[in-house]
Amino acid sequence: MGRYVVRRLGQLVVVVLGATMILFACLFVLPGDPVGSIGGDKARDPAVVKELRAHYGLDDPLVVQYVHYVEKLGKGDLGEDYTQGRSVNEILQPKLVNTAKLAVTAIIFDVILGLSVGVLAAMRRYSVWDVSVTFLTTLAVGVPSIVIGMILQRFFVVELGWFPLISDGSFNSMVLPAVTLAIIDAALVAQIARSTMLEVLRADYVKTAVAKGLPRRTILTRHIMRNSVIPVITYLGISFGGLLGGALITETIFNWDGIGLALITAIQSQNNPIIVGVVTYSVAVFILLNLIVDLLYAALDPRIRLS
Amino acid sequence: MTEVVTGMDGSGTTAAGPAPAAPSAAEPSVARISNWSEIRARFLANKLAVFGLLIVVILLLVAVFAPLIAPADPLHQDLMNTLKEPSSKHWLGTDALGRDQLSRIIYGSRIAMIVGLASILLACFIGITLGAIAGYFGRIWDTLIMRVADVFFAFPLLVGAIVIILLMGRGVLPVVISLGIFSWATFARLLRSQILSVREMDYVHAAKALGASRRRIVLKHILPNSVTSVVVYAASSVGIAIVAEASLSFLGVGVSPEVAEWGNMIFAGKDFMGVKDYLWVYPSLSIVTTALGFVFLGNGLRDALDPKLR
Amino acid sequence: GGDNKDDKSSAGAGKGGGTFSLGLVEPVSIDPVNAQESEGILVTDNLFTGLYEPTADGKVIPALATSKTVSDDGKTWTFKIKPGTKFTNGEVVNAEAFIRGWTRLAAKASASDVATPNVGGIDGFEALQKGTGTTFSGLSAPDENTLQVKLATPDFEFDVKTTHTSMSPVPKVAGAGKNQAYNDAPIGNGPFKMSGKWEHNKSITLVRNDDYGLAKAHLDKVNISILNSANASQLEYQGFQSGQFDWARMPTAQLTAAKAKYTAQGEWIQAETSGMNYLLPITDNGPLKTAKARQAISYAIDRDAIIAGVFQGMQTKSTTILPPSFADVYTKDLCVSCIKQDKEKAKSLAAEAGLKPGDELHFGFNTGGGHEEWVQAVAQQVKDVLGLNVKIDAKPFKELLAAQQAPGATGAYRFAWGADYPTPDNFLFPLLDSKSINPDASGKVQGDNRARYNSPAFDALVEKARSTKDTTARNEVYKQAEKLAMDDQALIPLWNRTQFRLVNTKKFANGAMDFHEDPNLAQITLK
Amino acid sequence: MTTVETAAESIGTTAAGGPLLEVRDLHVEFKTRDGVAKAVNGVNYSVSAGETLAVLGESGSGKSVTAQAIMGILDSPPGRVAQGEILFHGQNILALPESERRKLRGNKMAMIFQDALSSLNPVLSVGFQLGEMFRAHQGLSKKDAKKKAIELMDRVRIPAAKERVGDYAHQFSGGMRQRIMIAMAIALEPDLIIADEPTTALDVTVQAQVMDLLAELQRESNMGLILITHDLGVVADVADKIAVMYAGRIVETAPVHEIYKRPAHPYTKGLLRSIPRLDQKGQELYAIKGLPPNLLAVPSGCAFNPRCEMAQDICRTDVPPLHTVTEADGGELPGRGSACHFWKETIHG
Amino acid sequence: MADLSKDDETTVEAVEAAINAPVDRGEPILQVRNLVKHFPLTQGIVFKRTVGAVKAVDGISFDLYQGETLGIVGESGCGKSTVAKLLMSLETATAGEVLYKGQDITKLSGKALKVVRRNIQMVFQDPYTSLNPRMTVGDIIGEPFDIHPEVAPKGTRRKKVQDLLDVVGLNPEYINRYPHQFSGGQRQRIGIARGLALNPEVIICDEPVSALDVSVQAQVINLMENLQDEFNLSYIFIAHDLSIVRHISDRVGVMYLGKMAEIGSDAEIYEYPTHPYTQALLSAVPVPDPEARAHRERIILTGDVPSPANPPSGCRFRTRCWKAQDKCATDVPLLAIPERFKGVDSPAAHDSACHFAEVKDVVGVA
Ligand SMILES: Nc1ncnc2c1ncn2[C@@H]1O[C@H](COP(=O)(O)OP(=O)(O)OP(=O)(O)O)[C@@H](O)[C@H]1O
Ligand SMILES: Nc1ncnc2c1ncn2[C@@H]1O[C@H](COP(=O)(O)OP(=O)(O)OP(=O)(O)O)[C@@H](O)[C@H]1O
Ligand SMILES: [Mg+2]
Ligand SMILES: [Mg+2]
Repeated sequence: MGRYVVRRLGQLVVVVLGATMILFACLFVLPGDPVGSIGGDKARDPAVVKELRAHYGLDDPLVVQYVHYVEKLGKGDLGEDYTQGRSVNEILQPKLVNTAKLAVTAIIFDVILGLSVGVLAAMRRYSVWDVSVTFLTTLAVGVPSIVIGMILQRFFVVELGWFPLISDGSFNSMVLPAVTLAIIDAALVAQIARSTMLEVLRADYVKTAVAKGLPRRTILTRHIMRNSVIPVITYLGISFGGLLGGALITETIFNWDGIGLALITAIQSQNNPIIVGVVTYSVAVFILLNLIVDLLYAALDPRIRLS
Repeated sequence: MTEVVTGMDGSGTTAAGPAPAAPSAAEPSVARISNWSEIRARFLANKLAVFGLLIVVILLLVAVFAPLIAPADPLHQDLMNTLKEPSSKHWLGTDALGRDQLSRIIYGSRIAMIVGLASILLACFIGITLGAIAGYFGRIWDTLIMRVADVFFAFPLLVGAIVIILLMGRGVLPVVISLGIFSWATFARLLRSQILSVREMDYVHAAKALGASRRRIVLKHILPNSVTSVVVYAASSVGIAIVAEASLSFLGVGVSPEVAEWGNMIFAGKDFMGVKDYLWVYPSLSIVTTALGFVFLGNGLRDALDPKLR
Repeated sequence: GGDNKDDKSSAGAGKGGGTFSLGLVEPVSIDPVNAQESEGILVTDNLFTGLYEPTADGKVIPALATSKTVSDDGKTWTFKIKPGTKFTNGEVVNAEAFIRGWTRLAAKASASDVATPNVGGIDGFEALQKGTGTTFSGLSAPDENTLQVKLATPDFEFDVKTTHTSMSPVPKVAGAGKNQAYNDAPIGNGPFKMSGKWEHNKSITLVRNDDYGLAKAHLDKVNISILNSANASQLEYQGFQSGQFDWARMPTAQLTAAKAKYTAQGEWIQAETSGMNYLLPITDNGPLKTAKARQAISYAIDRDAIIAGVFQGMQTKSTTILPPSFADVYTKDLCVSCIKQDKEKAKSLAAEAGLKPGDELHFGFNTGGGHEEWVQAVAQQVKDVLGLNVKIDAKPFKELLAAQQAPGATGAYRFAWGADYPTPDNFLFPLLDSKSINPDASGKVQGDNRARYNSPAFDALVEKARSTKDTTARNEVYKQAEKLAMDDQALIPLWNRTQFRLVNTKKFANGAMDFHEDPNLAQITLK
Repeated sequence: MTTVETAAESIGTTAAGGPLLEVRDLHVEFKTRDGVAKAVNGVNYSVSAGETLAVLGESGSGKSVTAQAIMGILDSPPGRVAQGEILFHGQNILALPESERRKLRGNKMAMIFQDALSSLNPVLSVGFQLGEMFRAHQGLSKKDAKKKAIELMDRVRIPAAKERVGDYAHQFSGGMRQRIMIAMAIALEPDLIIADEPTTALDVTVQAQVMDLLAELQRESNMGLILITHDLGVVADVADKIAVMYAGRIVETAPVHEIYKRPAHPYTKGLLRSIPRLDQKGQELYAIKGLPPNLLAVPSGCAFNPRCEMAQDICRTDVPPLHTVTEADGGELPGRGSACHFWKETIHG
Repeated sequence: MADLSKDDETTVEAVEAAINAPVDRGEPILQVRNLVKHFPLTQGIVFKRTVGAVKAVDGISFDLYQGETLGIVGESGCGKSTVAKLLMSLETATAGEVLYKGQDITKLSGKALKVVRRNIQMVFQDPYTSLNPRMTVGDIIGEPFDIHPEVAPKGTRRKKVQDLLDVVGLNPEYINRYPHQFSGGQRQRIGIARGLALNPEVIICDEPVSALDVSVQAQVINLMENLQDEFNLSYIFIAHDLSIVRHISDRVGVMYLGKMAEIGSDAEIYEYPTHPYTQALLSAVPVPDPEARAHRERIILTGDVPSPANPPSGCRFRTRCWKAQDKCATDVPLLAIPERFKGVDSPAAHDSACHFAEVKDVVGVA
């Protein structure tokens, strides 16, 4: 298994390189001069501009820039940002932690909400409950999270005053953004949980468990849930990319100081090192997360051997 | 959606279903059961599917005949009549420039349909082609394509889309292309895992044993039996694409703001939340309805396309 | 800023104490060396006090300066500084502290964006900028509290420039311009001081400076939450509604409702500030090359309808280049084409200018600023009246800027300009003087005159104004210059910059907007 | 465990002497999209302690559904028992509340399924699944349950049981898995075991091992065994009596020796004739013409009539009851019955 | 894949000529020589490493004569299907030859292989997975003609398909139905019709009736026998049901773990089995006769079939064999007439891969 992990990490390198390469190619053919964004909006002395370009290596050919980037990346250095001249790592790491907090809370919501709703729907198949779950989950996927977030904010912050508007890092201030972020995935988790549950419910081993005279609860928790949760975990692993996309919007709405917000700001100010940094981080996290999912998967399902 | 997941981990269930009860072979049916009529019959028997189809057809008609249906020019500004609540004159009210909301929603269906369908078609095209190559040829192709898919998969959709749009400029085409380019990976993975299981089916061996060409095997035997889950996923993705497009508008990189488009309308209307809610509620409802329609349609199609399901 | 003349009265006007909360977009810098936009200035103005200060209505009043003299050639300025005031770390604020601050501002290593306009005219600036010198030869301190400034070119308004926050004195610990520790937690001499350091993208906290050398502030504490620009006004407004902020902007869409709701409580603040909204025509190229074409566009716009329909009457039409807050020079209705939409006149002017229906007109604006609506309205009117094919081009701000600067740009752009200090020069020179075009080798405009307006007559008038010592006479010349540019329709004025704020009057008194549209924190008192 | 003696516990102590299990006129229906499928249409059979009843019949004839109805593990919905009684130790268990029936399952009656791999939970160790029986029904601790599981695995001859108790189903061979299923069934020494095609998925040599083991265990503890299969060879090897099903009905019952010699129903007869024999190399095989019936549209009258060579008009109209079969001289043949209008012609012809 | 250079063209013609030559009844039409198939056991996702091999087929030789049926029996996983796939060139052989009328088809590819495939067809075990669920019966049976258009001109195809349906006893009007609308037995007939379409000489049947009910199984077996007579077909009939194999086969080969244990005529194998594995297998077959159960001697093997990835040394059966001795662990027994029966004119004198071969009647007839 150790080898497996090592190989997966090797894969990580490949994918991170691929992703950053694509991004590099895109960013640097973008119109506009990134140096224009260094500092403020004011015009500046050509000499200064020239120096800045040299400092950031912007006059090198794209390939050279990329190679430099990779070299630094190897040392865990993501470079310096354009607007404040600070280390990208230093800027992004606290944001990454913030986003991670949000994402983890969202995923917990996903699992609790999605799983319980999905399981209940499957258990009461064809009931009003089941049909409305199907309907509502489809609905949740169809409503843009902007709208969901703003409604939540308006209602719970402004009208009811239950939650603070501005995050102070407390759990309370995390509830709304996390819910907004979670809603779509929770709906999808519910759908997945429902259909795998239906499949598992029909499985022969469930019949066996019933024939053994086990109590309903035992059958549900031991034999059904454990087998149903595997696809849900897989889904959560792969949905991370979407989660980050969602974070762009959620963090904007709720002013959550995470990498999503950093990305939006960076995109608007052409702060390329930050953009590349965010993507690098998120791709790496995505792959690490999926590695964890795989390990979890193997832990939950003994049929899967990691070799 | 479930198919996606089971497909992802390669444990997709495609094995032929249980043996159906013996068919009534007693009376030889002379009626020519054509492919399509049968699919149609199965489809029409499914209420939800028909409901979905109805929504989609209505939307398509609305999109095509927008100029005939819309009560007003969606771009016509009437600065003397801005922000009017819904009334008999303007069923869904007017926006900040006095434009008729209903007409904008009607015209907005055009963009929604174009973006939703075209971007998913693009994603399907890339995804199916690459997924088929990876699944059928395997080996280095598989490794290569799947790693590339990983890259795109790990790349957050919106981020990728934003970069492409910055690159190409705003407009419908860039939106379509960027959504297409950053969502093919799922299709490819899905199809690949399906193909991996279909590839080992005996009927594929049988075709090989007859000396069928690879082309024939892929096109006649493997693809038709592995695309259904792709179809379902594609259908549910249409809604996702429309929502994503709306999000792009929110982030200020969608289509040009004067264009009658639902995301733009929500974006413009969101500031009026609590004051003029009709401005964002109706376009949001339009998106939801469309997404629902496509999901129902997709699920219905899957059931109808599968001759085994009865 | 503080006001040393009202020392006693303001100290007794309200109760001290209280925490004032507000939301703000992340500033570029809170160190005066690079503070530039209203967010940064809000912080630095409260952390530092310089020689002079602007008032909300565009006047210049002394702060630490007790007197000023200028030589007749307009090249030597002498300022007397109030003795005995201190930085919050105990260092004395004297002439040296100013020289230190200005030298730091001009130094190459600081790479300040605001050096050239403010200290660029002082002798020795070049050497500092190039990095060849380390001292500012034009600055000297004949005694502890006297600052003497030698300028390379005459400038009778140099005192006005000292109102800019970047012209603040700094203590020795400030060190070089790039000094992360100081940049994030500047030590100053203002009515407030930092509590902790700048939590980027999160918060800045200010507490009262009890050792302030001028009239002390009343508030105990100011909590500044940093908001993201894309959603800031929405958040500020919601924060105000839910009682979490005491000061807020609001989305344009909510203005009418907010006004109705908050006027009664006296929480509504509305003011025309020293800023203007224009359409920026590219005058050296493309369809708007001629004055007639630009006038045609101006005539085609129905400003009244847009203000009534889109802004719900919350803006005021503008008919000048200079803002009404510059009362001494303001001449209403200077822009004839702005007064009323005139379709016929627009058409005939367009015909004379060779603008034909179907011609393409590029119209750029930046996203994220809430301009979508009126931009569409303007575009539609131009389209309707002149039949032009108006191409709306929405871009993020940086890209829009790049597009305006790009060689070969054509058409019109959304444009707004706010004064850094209260003088006509601050509009006329950067926006319209040909020296402010400053193209680089490729033709990319590097100055702020992105309209590329180039009129020797105008340039001469600006030159003349600058070398006129008498204020009234000078203002007359500026008026002439403005009229000239207006007749050329070098810019197309749209509406004045009217700003709206909400302030919590249940808890606080004396809240108002200052020259930079920020809350006047030093004057706010607890109720 | 509890002080109150429940109905389920009282079962098994009463009514000794009579048959262990008696199924009376059982009807089971499934609601499907195309209508109601009558999977079981009035099945009657009984098993006594120590006896092996083989239920024969082709695919879809309702063998498994009957068994599931007895166990109370029908898929419901869509399935339901529409009519009939199932007497276990003389008590109609269909009338018992679900909680009582649960206590019977695994404890007094157990079931072995065809496909052991899919019948074992893939993510739980086999030892755990075996031990679960003791934990649920006898309240044993985890540790004791594991001990019991090892004993059981030893009993069904799984080598190195101690080491393998923590292994998962996929780590065992097909024969071992089926033996684990058997172990699970005999764990609590039930009175009745229902084995639903326990060896169909196995190879002949392994099948022989497993069947031998099952028969031996049954003998040891004098259990009643219902063996569901369509392999006439297996039946001949182990059964005491036979019930043949066709389209949801019992068409023939007989002691095992009788049926091979003198089938009393044309279907049974056809079936026997169509089996190729290892020890003979005949000419063309006999084949029953036609196809098995569609349960959604069972032919009227005798369900077998469209395929029957002897069919007459009455067969197309009247459903034949299960006649008691007699010798040519009229002497009753014990345990024999045939649901054919022309059983006499069949048995004697 | 095949690069059809000029050399290949000539090969194609040579092959075509060779396979068009008629073969007399009783002459070998298919000769299998030392056929080996090892499936590599790999590890890794990106960089695959081979860590071993599943020795699915490990050196098998036999002949199939024109017009006969060769049965192959053996337990699950012993390599029967792999042999079938090798004969069809659906898998590439690791080693060995499959000579069809003298042409080694394991070396052929592209057009030449296509020509051969017209003459060797296959019927699969599972009637549910061997028919494409999305094609109509007409399309399925007609597909061979699409692939080999030279066999049937366009206009005649529909007719041909209907004829084929008739031949296998299905109503020709079913042509537009889908596989799922048929029962298992009917589906198997469709599979047979597809196999017959190209008028092949050899049909390889991989457990064609295992998935069918007894009552339907007989129908299909009868059909196959009739077709054999009618079209002069040669069958390789793979099954694990020894009774069926006996019924249909002229000769029978018994496989164990990738090797042929014993091969001979049906009488030789069933009545005079000399390999212990054959004996155990035969004795384990349940006989549908309760009378027999009392006096039948059954050999119950202990243990399970070893993994083909790691087969026992020497004789592969020795781990379960009651006769096993030291020699069995070291020497691989060859498939030949055992020493002690050499030259003896007895049915026992047939090929058997056992060091200690002896006759044992387990069926109880002879
Ligand atoms: N869950 C179900 N839903 C609908 N129909 C069912 C269900 N379970 C069984 N049936 C139907 O009931 C009939 C009898 O099925 P059953 O499983 O008892 O057959 P069987 O005799 O056991 O056949 P086999 O030998 O194939 O196991 C079949 O036609 C089947 O289609
Ligand atoms: N593609 C493959 N890759 C790896 N191993 C394989 C492959 N195909 C077959 N095998 C292995 O080869 C061995 C022989 O398989 P084969 O399918 O030929 O057996 P069989 O005799 O047909 O069994 P059955 O009676 O179950 O059909 C088995 O152990 C199997 O696991
Ligand atoms: Mg069954
Ligand atoms: Mg096989």
